[in-house]
Amino acid sequence: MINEITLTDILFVSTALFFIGVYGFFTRRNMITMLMSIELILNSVNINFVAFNKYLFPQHLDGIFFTIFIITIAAAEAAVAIAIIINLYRSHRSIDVEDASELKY
Amino acid sequence: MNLSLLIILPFITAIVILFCNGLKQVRTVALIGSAVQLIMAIMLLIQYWNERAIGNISQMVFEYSCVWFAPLNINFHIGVDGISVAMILLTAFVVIAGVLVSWTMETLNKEFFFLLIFLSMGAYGFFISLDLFTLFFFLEVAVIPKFLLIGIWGSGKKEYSAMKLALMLMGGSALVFVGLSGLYFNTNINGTHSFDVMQISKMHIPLEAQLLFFPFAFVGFGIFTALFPFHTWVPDGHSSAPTAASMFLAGISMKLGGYGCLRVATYLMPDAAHAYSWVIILLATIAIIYGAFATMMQTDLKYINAYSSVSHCGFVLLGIGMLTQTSITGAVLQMVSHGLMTALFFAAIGMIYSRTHTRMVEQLGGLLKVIPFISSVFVIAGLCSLGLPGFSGFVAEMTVFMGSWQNPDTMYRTATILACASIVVTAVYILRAAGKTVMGPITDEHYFHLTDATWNEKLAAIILITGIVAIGVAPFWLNDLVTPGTEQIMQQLAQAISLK
Amino acid sequence: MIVNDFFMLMKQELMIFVIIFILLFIKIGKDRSAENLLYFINALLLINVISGFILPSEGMIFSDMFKTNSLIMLEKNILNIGTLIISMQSYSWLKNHKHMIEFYILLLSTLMGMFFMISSGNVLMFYLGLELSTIPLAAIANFDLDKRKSSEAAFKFIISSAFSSGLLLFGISLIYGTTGSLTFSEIGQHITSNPLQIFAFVLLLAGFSFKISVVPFHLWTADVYEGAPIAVTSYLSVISKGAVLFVFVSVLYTVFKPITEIWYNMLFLLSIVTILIGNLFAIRQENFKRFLAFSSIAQVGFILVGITGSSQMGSASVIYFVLIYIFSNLGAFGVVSIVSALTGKENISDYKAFYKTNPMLSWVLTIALFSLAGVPPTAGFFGKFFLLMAGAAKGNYILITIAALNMIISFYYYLRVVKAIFMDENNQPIEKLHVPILPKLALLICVIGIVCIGLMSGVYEYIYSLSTGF
Amino acid sequence: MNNYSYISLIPLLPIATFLLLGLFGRKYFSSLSGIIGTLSLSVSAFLSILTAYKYFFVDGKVNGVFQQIIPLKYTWLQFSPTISIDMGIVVDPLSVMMLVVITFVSLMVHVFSLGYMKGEERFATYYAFLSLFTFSMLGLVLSTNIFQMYMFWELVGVSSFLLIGYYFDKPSAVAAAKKAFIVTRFADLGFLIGILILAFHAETLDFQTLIARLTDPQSSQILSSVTSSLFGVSALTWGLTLVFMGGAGKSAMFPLHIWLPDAMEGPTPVSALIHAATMVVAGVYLVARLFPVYCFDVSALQVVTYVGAFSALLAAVIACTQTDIKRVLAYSTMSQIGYMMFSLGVSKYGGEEGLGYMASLFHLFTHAFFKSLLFLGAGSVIHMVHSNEMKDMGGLRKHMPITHITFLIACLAIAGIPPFAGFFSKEEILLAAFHSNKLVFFVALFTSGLTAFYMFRLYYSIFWKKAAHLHGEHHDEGTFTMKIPLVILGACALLVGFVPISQFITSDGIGLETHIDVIFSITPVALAIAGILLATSLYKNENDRPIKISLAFGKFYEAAHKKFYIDEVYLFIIQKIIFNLIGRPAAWIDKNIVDGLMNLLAFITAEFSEFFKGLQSGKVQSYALYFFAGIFGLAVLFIYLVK
Amino acid sequence: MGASKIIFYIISTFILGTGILAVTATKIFRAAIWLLFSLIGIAALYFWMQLEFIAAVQIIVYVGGIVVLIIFSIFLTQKSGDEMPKPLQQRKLFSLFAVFFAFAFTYLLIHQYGFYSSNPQPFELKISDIGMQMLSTTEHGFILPFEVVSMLLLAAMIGCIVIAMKAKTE
Repeated sequence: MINEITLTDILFVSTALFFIGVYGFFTRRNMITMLMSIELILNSVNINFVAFNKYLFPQHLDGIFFTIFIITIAAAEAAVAIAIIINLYRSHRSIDVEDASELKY
Repeated sequence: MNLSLLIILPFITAIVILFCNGLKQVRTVALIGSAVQLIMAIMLLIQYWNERAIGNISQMVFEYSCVWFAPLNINFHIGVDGISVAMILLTAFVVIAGVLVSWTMETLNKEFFFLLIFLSMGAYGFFISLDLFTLFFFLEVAVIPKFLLIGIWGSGKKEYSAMKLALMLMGGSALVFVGLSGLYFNTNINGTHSFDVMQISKMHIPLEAQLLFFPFAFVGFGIFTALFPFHTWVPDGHSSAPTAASMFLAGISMKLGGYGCLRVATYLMPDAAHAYSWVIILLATIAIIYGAFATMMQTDLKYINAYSSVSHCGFVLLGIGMLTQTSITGAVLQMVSHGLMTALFFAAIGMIYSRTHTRMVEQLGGLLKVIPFISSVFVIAGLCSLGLPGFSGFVAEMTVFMGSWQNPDTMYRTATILACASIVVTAVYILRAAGKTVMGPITDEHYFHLTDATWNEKLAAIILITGIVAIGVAPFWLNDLVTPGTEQIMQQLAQAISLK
Repeated sequence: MIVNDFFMLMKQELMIFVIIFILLFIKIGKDRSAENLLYFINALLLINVISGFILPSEGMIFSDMFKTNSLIMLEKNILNIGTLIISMQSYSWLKNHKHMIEFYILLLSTLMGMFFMISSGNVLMFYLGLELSTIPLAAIANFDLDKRKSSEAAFKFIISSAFSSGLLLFGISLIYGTTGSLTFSEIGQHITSNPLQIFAFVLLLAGFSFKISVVPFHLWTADVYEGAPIAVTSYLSVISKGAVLFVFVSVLYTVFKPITEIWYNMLFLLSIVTILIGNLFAIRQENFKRFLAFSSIAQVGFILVGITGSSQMGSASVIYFVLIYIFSNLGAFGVVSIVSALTGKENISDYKAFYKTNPMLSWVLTIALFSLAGVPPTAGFFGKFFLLMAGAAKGNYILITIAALNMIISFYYYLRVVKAIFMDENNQPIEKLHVPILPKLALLICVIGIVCIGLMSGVYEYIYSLSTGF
Repeated sequence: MNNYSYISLIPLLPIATFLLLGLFGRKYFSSLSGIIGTLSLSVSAFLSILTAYKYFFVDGKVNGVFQQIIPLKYTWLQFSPTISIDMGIVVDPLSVMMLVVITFVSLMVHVFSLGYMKGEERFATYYAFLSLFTFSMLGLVLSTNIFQMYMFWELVGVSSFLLIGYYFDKPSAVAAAKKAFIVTRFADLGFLIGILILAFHAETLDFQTLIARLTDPQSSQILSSVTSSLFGVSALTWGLTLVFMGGAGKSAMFPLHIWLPDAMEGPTPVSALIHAATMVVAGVYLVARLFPVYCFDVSALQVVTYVGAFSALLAAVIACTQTDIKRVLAYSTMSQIGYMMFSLGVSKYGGEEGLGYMASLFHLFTHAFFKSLLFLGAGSVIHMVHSNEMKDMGGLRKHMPITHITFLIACLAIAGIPPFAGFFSKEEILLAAFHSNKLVFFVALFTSGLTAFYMFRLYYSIFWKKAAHLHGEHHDEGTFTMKIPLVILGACALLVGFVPISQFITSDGIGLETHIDVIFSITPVALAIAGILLATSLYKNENDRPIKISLAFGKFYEAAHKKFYIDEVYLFIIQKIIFNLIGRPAAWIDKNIVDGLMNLLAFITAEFSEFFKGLQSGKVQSYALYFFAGIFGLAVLFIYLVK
Repeated sequence: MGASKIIFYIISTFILGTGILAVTATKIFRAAIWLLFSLIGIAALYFWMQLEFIAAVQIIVYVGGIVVLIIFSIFLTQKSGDEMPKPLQQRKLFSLFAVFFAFAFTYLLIHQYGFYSSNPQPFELKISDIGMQMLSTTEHGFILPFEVVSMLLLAAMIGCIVIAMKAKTE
């Protein structure tokens, strides 16, 4: 039954999600929402890995494991990013990314 | 003779200078070091003669080669022929004179002498290199000290000049690099490439490669020797530099370029030399004429000499571009001659400047009356510059003319005539400068209290004049020294023709 | 798998691991004087460096997750040396820092990440190594805790690298999808010039390029370099860049060998753009760290030229250059960090007439800058020469010419600093600085490295003999 | 052949003196230096006369022909296997005569200067320069090689520069010295190119070989030099004309004569040496040296003729209007050298036809004596009056009797009154001209009349005209050393006309029988006497006739007085054309265009840098956008566009 | 059209829809909630693919960890109901364009590639396998990555603490 849905269809979803995340990353001015966009991106990659593993290379669990590690790292990354954002908020009193542009040119 | 001594000795001198204290120690060490250099250079000449006298007919003598970077087949390969010996002698003369005129250098003297000696090391290394890598290495070694010498101890818009000089010379060496790498990858010795001048000269670089890389190498080196229109570093650089640096710059550094044009571009890429000869001639002639006329309009003594260097170095390029043996010999003679002469000229200007605190022609006058020695040196340098017989300039220029005329093509003839015509213009500006500066009424009453040259200045001038006169009165020794080298180059060029 | 193997092959990683744990215990224990602690830590790092050189071994463990050989060990040693130098140079800054031990823990964990990355025979390990070398680094970029710039830099760093690693992962997933493997060796067998794989490669390339600051993936570099503490900046600019470069070369030369044609052209383009943009921006910088950031971008452009050579000479030259680059850049950063820690001045204009008050520091800085500019007899000359020669071996002289001519621009801005130091007038030059022993030692090492590495051809030949070639 | 190598001592002594005095004179023997210089030169002079005796009377002739002997020659600079500069000494009638003239006149000048230059601060330097000049001139005449000659030619130029500019604190002296040097240098440019052309075709620089090759109609060298041509003129003609240009420069031929009058700024004895007897005749010597080749090429020789004749006339006209006594003498020199030139020009090679050649050198010989005498006399006068202007003089005959008498002798000699020296030589010249070129002959005749006129104008203005009004302290005629040379030279001016030059110096080395053709002589002598009478009537006593006459000539007089505005033309060419149209633009181009291009490059780089700075906006999202664009740009480029 | 397919479409629509809302919502709190939904949708997709373990991990780590963290940080930094600053119009349009183009390009490539399952081997995921492989050192064993990740987590934790500890000093 699952064969009715081809891998390309799932990849459509993941790719779309990926670019939605990218779009969010480009347009969101709030740092935290940028972080959220990153999560979307990472999730789309996860879908890719899982789908590839399941549909194409079922012999090993490489894709699955990759997904697991990505999830872990996403957590770590988010944690550090949020710590930094909070720290930034203390000094800037703003988490608008446009305000964090003191360093330029 | 172990040629690496020529690199090691200046190096040791430079290091010792760093550990000296106070002007007295520093300059003593520098003087001893440069005197040893001079002695070595003269010994080299004598031993070279001996070597030839006992029948050593190999192209290079005192060769020494050891592997430096094996993976790229880079060797530390050194050796000399007559041309290199002549250039080494020139360097030694200018170095000791440069040290002597800087005798009372006050600010940062340790650094100053260190850089001077370091620069001389670069020049020696360049002239003895038979491997393109070491050649390039030493070529660049000689750039940075100039930047610092001009920028720190210079005068006028020194920073601008120093920067301009360093950038243009670096541009030159960048082009040289491209040329060298092109040469390298077009050589093939048992499947590997080679930087070795002697090896490359024995093989035939493909014509297309020559045509492609010759301009790079030639223009690159040409920038060092004030090839039009890349000469603009010369006036600014020379005029801003402190005396000794000007002497080095014009006396030695510009010769690196001429030597490179000859040894690398022309010698290793003879076909291309034939093909591009007309371009070289064209640019050289423009440089000669245009440099001379531009000189005529200058009012600053150093600018006068700097522009005249453009014109005079044009003779070097003209000689190379004419591709006859006599003209190439003339080019080498001109390099040596111009090196000594311009160093002397700058030394004299420096001495005048240090006393009168001006270099503007119209502010000076009648110096012959108050500082006769310096003024005489100035006049002698000027006379040498305008090619007076008895001085080296005459010998060199005439050899170039004579050689150039051997090239019967109409354009080459025209170029030769134009080049000859520049000697009149040279006379005009030299006499104008000399006439106003050392002759005429004294323009400033301060000048009455000027003191004439001190012993070190006198010694410096005498050393240089000795060199100039030794060539001017008895050019045959230098000619005989250089000719075998130029014969080799001619053979290479002749082969190129015959292969066509 | 034999336990012995484990200790032998992973000794460098284990060493760092041990040091991290020693530090953790110290942290938990009672307070000690910062200075003694710093001496102690630097001693540990010295041991780390030395231990890296003894008993080199070769092999793979954890199937293909971890491989090592003399070359990789050498690369790690190079990074170890760089880390030690940075640590010594940061003495003045760390001495007064509350979180000195944490700093070291994070720093060393990133180093470990790099080691894993270099040793990785597998995309997963590579990715994890990359992240391990990035995330803690973002944290320590914020270690100037009360400086806004520091936070901003850290934020820019983490958010950009998250974005870049997102794209990188997407690329990896596509590679996984098209080749069915995470192992480099297997991937290499399945790579063709299929459009999707090229796209995946581009994504991967972008990931690498981001880390080594190739234009147009470089934009974070300058801002982060400027804002982060100097120790972190220098670490970013030499160690992290060097590590990624090592991997980059080996990945390109082995895994993506089948599509050499394509990446050659890409690198050709990128290197030109990188050199140009790096140079153009470096010209106009006032802040020293920012200046060095752009100069390092330009340097990467030159490295890319070397990489395009795709030969044994290419890889050897890149490693050799990184080694030289570490000494040169750390020489410059060392002086900047001393000045910054003691006076807080970071602008190039502050260095006017620096020579009058601090001749030794000036010379070190000058020599380092000359080496960066590629002036003989400093090692930088040899490094650049070999890089460009490696690039020229392919016969693409347009690239070489552009690169060579760009050296003039780079010359200009290095000389601009030298000019400020030696030639410019200044009413209030930086006062005479008293440099503590450790930074002094670090600078000495740098100078010795700069002077000797080039002239002693043995170094290059050794690296060349280890390089695997193409 | 006898050993002549001692001749090398003749030039070497002066150069040794130069080095000695130049390096140490000022410090160690300032007052002695005159003696040293004079002594060393007297040795040279003695040797020269000895040589002349030996050569002409003992062993010069072989089979009735004077041989060219080359006692010394060594290669100085080997340009190529065939072409080299050799340093050597040539002994032939021409060079031996020149040796005698130069050393003798130089000696006289040395002696004269002992008094004249006494008390000068740079006394030693003066003698050093004199020695240098003598050396150069001797080297020039002894040259075996055309390039050797060129070298000494240049040295002569520079030593003349130094001597003219001896009063270097006088701007006019400096300017004159510069002018002399530059003009002659310009001429030397022609010489040089001429040498290059000749050397290229003849494949040698050696006079002997060169002449041999270029006069042999069968040789390949002559073939190449005649066949290759530029603008329809053969290479040989070009070469010879250009070489003549060099000679014309040194010998102050029109239009390269402008330096000579100005050169009178130098000390007067110097003028006697350089501008009367030696340097200015170098051009004549040069043409004489290459005479066989010139004979081979008629067109070049014609140039010599007409330039010479025109210069002779022009200078004579100008001389009539000048008021500076030295300038009058200078123009007179120019005029006389014009004589020598056209005399060479009208000559042919060998035999009776070669009369002009002989006459020219004869005139050179006699002229050296009376012209240096005139200059020394003028020097003596100037020494007394401290002025060069005629208006400051007059009535001096009583105050300086010796000067007066010797000056008169010289004037008579130059005017061509028998039996004074000038008569004989001028006679031969006119004869030669008469036989070959009537136009030139009439010009010469007229000029000879003019010569007599202006010389006596000079004579009367100095010694008669009005009563002397001398102010200043010393009124004597000068020291003993100043008088001696006057007397000796006066005697010479009287006697040297009887020297049978025609026996010794001819174009082919075979003696020539000459005799005075009385009928022919009447016309020129009459003309000369007419000139003298006219001068007497105008200038012996003060009157207003000269002014009236000059007004009658109107514009022409004005023009002649202003030297026909030739100086102004030159000035225009140099200032307006060379400086303003070439020099200034060259400097401007260099500063603004060539240098500007380099600066523009830097500027563009900086502008680009500014332009791109927006890239680094500080906004992390735009960074990401660039990142993103980079990836897709690369991907699209390499997937679709490349390949 | 099978039920599975319909379910897939529903899940997909849900994921993408909530994803779009998460990146466009004007209120930050709502955005976080939409993100939460989207992540849950992804978990549902894993369920649909019969990868329950991954779905569980997804829910535990993402929903239970990261989103909560994000929401905490939102509380820390601003009031929940605040309107967020509007994105710059120009950038929005440009990003939209860029992203759309990139998406089209990427998907075109993927579509052209085809991805055919060459080896229709049934795929089953046993949790024990995951556990075994995670700690295995042999081929396809992931003990080393596991250790590395633990190191990373440790470092990240220390980093967070240091940066966050600053609050005390203020």
